[in-house]
Amino acid sequence: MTTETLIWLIPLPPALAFFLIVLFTNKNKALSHSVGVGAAVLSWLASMVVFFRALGVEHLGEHPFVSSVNWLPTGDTWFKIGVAIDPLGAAVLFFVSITIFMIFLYSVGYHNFGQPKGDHDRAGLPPHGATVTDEQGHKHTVPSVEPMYSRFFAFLGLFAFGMYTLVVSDNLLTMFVGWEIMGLCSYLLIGFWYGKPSARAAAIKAFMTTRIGDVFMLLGIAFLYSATGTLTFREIFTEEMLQHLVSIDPHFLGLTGAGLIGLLLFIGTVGKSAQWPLHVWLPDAMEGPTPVSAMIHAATMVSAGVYAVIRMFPLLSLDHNTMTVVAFIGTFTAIFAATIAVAQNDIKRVLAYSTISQLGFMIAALGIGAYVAAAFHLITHAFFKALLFLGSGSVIHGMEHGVLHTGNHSVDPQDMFNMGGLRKKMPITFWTFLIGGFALSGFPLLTAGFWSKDEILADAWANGHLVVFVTLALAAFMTAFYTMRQITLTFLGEPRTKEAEHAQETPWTMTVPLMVLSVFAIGYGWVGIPENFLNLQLAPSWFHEFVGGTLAEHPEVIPFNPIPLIVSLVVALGGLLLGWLYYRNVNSAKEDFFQIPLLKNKYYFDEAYQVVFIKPVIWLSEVFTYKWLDQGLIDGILHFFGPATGGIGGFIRQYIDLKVINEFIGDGLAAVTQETGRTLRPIQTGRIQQYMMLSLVILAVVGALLYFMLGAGL
Amino acid sequence: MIPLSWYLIFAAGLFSLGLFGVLARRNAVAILLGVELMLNAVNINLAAFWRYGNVTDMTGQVFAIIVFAVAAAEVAVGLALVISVYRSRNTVVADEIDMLKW
Amino acid sequence: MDFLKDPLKLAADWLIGLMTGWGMPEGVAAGVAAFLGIFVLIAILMVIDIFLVWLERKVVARFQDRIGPNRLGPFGLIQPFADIIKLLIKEDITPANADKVVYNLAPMLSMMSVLILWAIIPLAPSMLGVDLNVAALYIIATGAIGTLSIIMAGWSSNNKFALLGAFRQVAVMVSFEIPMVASLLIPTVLAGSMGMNAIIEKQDIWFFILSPLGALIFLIAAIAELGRAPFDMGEAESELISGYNVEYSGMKFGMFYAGELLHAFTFGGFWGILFFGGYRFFGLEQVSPFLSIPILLFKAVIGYWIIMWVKYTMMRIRIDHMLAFNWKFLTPLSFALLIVTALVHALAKDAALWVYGLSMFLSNLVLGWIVVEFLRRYSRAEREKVEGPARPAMEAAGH
Amino acid sequence: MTTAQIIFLVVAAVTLVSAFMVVTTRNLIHAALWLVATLFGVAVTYALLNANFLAVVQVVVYIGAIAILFIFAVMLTRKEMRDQGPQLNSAWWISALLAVLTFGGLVGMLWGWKGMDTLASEMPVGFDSVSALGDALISPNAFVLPFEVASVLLLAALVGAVYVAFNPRSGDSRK
Amino acid sequence: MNQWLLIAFFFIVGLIIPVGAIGVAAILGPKKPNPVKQETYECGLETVGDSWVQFKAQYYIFALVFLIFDVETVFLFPWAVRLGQLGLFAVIEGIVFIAILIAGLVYTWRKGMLEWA
Repeated sequence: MTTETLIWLIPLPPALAFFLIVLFTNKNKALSHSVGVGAAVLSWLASMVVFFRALGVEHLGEHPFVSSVNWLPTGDTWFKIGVAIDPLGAAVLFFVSITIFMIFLYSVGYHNFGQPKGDHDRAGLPPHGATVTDEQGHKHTVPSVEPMYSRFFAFLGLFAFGMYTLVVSDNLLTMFVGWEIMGLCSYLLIGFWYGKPSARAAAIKAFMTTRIGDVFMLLGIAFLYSATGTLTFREIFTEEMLQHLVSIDPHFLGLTGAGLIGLLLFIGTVGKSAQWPLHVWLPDAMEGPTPVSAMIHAATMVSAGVYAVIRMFPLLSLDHNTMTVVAFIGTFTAIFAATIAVAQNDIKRVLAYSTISQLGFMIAALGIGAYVAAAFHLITHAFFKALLFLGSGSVIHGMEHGVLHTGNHSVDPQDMFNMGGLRKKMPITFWTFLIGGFALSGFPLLTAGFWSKDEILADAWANGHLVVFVTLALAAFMTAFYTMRQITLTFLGEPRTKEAEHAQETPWTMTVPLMVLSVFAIGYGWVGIPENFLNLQLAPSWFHEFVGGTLAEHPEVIPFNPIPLIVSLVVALGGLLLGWLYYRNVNSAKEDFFQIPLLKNKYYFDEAYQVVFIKPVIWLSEVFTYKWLDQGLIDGILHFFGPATGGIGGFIRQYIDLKVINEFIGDGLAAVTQETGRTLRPIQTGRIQQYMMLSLVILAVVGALLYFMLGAGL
Repeated sequence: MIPLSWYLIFAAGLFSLGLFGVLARRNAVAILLGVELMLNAVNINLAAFWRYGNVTDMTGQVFAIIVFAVAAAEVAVGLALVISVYRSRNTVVADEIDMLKW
Repeated sequence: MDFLKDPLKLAADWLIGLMTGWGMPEGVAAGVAAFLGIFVLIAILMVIDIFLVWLERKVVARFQDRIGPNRLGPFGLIQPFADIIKLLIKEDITPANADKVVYNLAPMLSMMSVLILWAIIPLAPSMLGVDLNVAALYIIATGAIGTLSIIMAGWSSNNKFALLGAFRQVAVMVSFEIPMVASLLIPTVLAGSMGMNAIIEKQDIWFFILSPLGALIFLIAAIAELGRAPFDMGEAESELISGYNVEYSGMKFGMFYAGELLHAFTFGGFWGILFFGGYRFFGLEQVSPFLSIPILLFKAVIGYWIIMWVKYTMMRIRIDHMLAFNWKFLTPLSFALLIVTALVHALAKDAALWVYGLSMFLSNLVLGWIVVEFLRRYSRAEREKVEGPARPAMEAAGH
Repeated sequence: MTTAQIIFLVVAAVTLVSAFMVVTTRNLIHAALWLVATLFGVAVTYALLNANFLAVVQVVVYIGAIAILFIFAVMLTRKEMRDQGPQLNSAWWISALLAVLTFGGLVGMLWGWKGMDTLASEMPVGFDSVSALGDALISPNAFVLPFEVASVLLLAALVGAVYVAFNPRSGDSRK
Repeated sequence: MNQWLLIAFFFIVGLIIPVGAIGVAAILGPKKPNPVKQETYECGLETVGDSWVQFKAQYYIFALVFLIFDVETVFLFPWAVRLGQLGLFAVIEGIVFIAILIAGLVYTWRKGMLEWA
């Protein structure tokens, strides 16, 4: 089996799983989840094989694994689509396959496979537990299995298929196809528990905001295609094609052709990776089940956005304005999201905002040209963010045990202030969550987070982007602070509520993925250690060599500089220390200083958007088009015509039909004919001689007439 | 010699007398008499036109003979009708034979 | 211009020469000469008419085995003249409220209709009144005028019997006119022309030989046309007191009587002309008119003799039988005969003369035989209807 | 004025007078007889026109048959022999006017006609009008069809007249 | 023209003779009219009923049939005259002509119109 065919086959198993589950096995839960997990395993194995083969190839960048096929006849040429694995693709493929496999495994446990059916669980609502009588006749409620269990795995399969196509595709179009499938799956999975109105609203919100971004991306793709005539990366990133793109002047904000295309594609990513203007959907997306949040809203989908920008980096880097825009949006989102994360109480919302800020970091890195750093941070972030989310999932799962145990459903299992002291109840979750947290906040030397964030800060410093450096450092400090806040509130200290006391550790299917991911959260960092770190030549910076190869000209290694290192150390450790110190004795939301309403309500962006966009649109559709245009104008016209025609018809009937035709012509004519008949009747006297006389008279008259009319020609 | 006009005028005179007879007489049989006069006038015309035209072309005379036949048929049927009306209505006066009055 | 050959022409020229001498223009002179010629002819006729009266009464007497008028003059020759003088001086009575004009006009018309007949009779090859090419129809025309005079007489004399008699007579005359016309058609067919002269010239073989049946039909029809003998419905003394001329007396009656006699004589002459070759007698007529006239008169007298013979031997036939005889027997027969003669004539006219003559004669013979056969069967049926089937029974009885 | 013209004028005058009498006499039999006189006048006109056959046929058919038929018809249709009441109907003066108008119209039209004063051409010598007429009537390419149709016409007239006048259903035919 | 002139003379002479005779008789004969003499003669009896007695329909029938056959014969004369020259076809025409009219006669015969009584 050549690598190319193998690459073609990677996305296939999840798609097959989706169809199998939907069409055949959705009745049997065990069969469905085994099909799903099996598909994930297959894709994972294929990816690993491809990955290690890619590692084995020298200078993969010059001659990546490529296979393309004629798909659409466009006149005399064919539009070609295909698959390609270059160093960047291989790296991303590696982390995507692992995370997808872990999430499939995790979902089995999360949806309480093997638990009894819920007493009054309805499809579309989260399971409310089932009352079970054990051998001693005690009645106690146990978490019930998810009613729509196989449906969840089907959607996951579809989502995996979307992600894989995006990663392996060698052109923008199939990438966009994968992009759209993931958008659909995010809608389906966020709105998984469609019974809850908030879930439904969140799904629609997610779908609409990403949709806005996708439109601009499509514009970009169209413009690119019209300009170059092809969408395959290899053909676009040739030297003369790029020059050609730069030479085009779209007369738009002084951007060059390449710049405009890059900007349009970047706006797509802003939507997808929830950057600043279009970030509102990600926190609401937490409505979905935790594996969804983990997979979609931490590891794969949002990183897909960044992957797209990295892929298009050679195009973006041509235009300075676009780079500045990207950098600005990245840095601003980082600091902005970090400030909000500090004020959140829901354990998943904190992580959501931290994801947004970390993505901001990557986009900022790309903005300042740190291509390899961004890629490296993308991969490491995927690992530890997935770990954190799954950890929070198991914490919530434990808390649900407590809620079911106490039966008091008013306690929100996700609110951190209801937890506390869970390290004793859930040790594995506690340790893995701790590793994740330290990776996120960039605990020096040990965690992967440190290396990737340090890379970015080093690049920022090296290339003189001081403003970016300072804001990113501040953002890093706040990240460390709210991470520590989260850890202390949930795990350290004493349990603040009875439910917290009864929380139990989650089953193995949930804790094993946590452990695997924590290994990567630490191990993967060492891959990227720069050669000249402290000029100790600790490691040959494989990552830099490997991923850098994708670009045409290899990015040069930045010289070692102690200042960014020191700053990152200070920031990381300071944030952690302060967080722990402050939140040790904070036991309720009111005592928390940082519960500033502004931050708590996410700078009122949702309300702003509601007012600025949604209300006018609703108003536009509801009031304007419906009320005025549709009902007022069109119906008005019809209503006008209806009675008008009725009126006209009535008029015609009344005056023309009745009066004229019936009376005047109908009866009138009849009367006239009768009258003439009566007057003419006496002529028929029966006397034959009178007839003769009459005919003679007429003959004479006509004769005379003819004679005179025809002239005396006779 | 006699010009053609004399014959035609003579025939016209006979014709109008016949016409007067037809229109004015009360007795149905008398009406038929009038008709006979008119037919004779026509015959005179035919003979005159034969004589004053190409004599070898006998069409005029043939027409005259046919008119004889027609006149004979007409009188036969006419008088038969009058007789049958007389026998059923006991009147021959034209004005009283107005059964076809409306 | 030998006198024997053409005396008439001679006389005429002489007369015209005389008159032109008197200053009369040529045309008028010719006119007057012709008029005088006609007057002389008619005068001779009247004389013959008077003689006929005598002849009639003599012959009738002989038939009835008596002598007839012999007192006045030798063999009673003066008797007719005495009658005429009697008629002249007799008062003629006009019946009350009779229609004067029509009453007086009737006798004149009846006499005239007979006299004008002689216009077309060819006395000699060159001597004849008028060589009219529609002579045959002329005969019928004069017949029509005769009929009209009878009606006028009947209607104007304001007498029931006169009227009835007249209309019966007219009905009979009218009915028998059809067979006569048909029989007249036969010589026309044979001769190929209606003119009397032409018919006589064509009679190399007497038409009587070619179509004896036609001659017979003509004779019967003529007798009926005259209203004599078996068909004399008009003046049937016993029933209708001599029919239409009942109210007439004096010379008007004389006119009727003389007219009738002359009419009979004329038709005898026509019979001779049409079927017996007229003035032809094996070429004698070419000699001189003086010979052809006696031949013609002789044939006329023979014809008249036969008519008289029939009159005084046959009894009168009832009117419905008479009419039935005509319409149901004579008319169909005459038309059948006409068709047969036409066919045979058309077929055989180019053949040799004797073949032509023989075929015509035979066709007539055959038709006659068929008719007789048809009559015999019809009469037997009638007798059986009356007497019942007696006769065969008698034969059966071996008698 | 040649003799022919004089004769014509006399004959025309006689015919017109008798025609007038036909139309105006009260006694129908007289009218019939006057008709005979008119017909005789017309016959003479034919003679003047050298139409021998027509003249004789006129006498034979009209005087011989139609006049008699008229007289019989008159006899048949009169309860009493005498006529009563005026012979002309009330509107006789209109018909008189119309007749005069027609006569005036006809003459007027004739007056305008250019062929008015053609003179009679000399009769061709040896021309037998009867045989020519025979040819015209009989020979296939001339008027043979009217000849046959005339017989049908006469048949129709005969059957019609007999049926109408003496059909047992319409009154007693023997009356 | 002169043919008809002679015939006219015949007519004139034909009229003169009877007129002359009747005129002479009228002149010579006595004229003593008296009512008795002028009564219509009914074998000496008084006249009974009106003289114009109602008429029998038969007369009209015979006149009618006579008229039709008279006109037929008029048609037949030209046929008879030209029969010799035109040959068989003319004969057949004539025969058809006569046959049609004989049909008329047969019709009247079957209808029983020819009986006198």
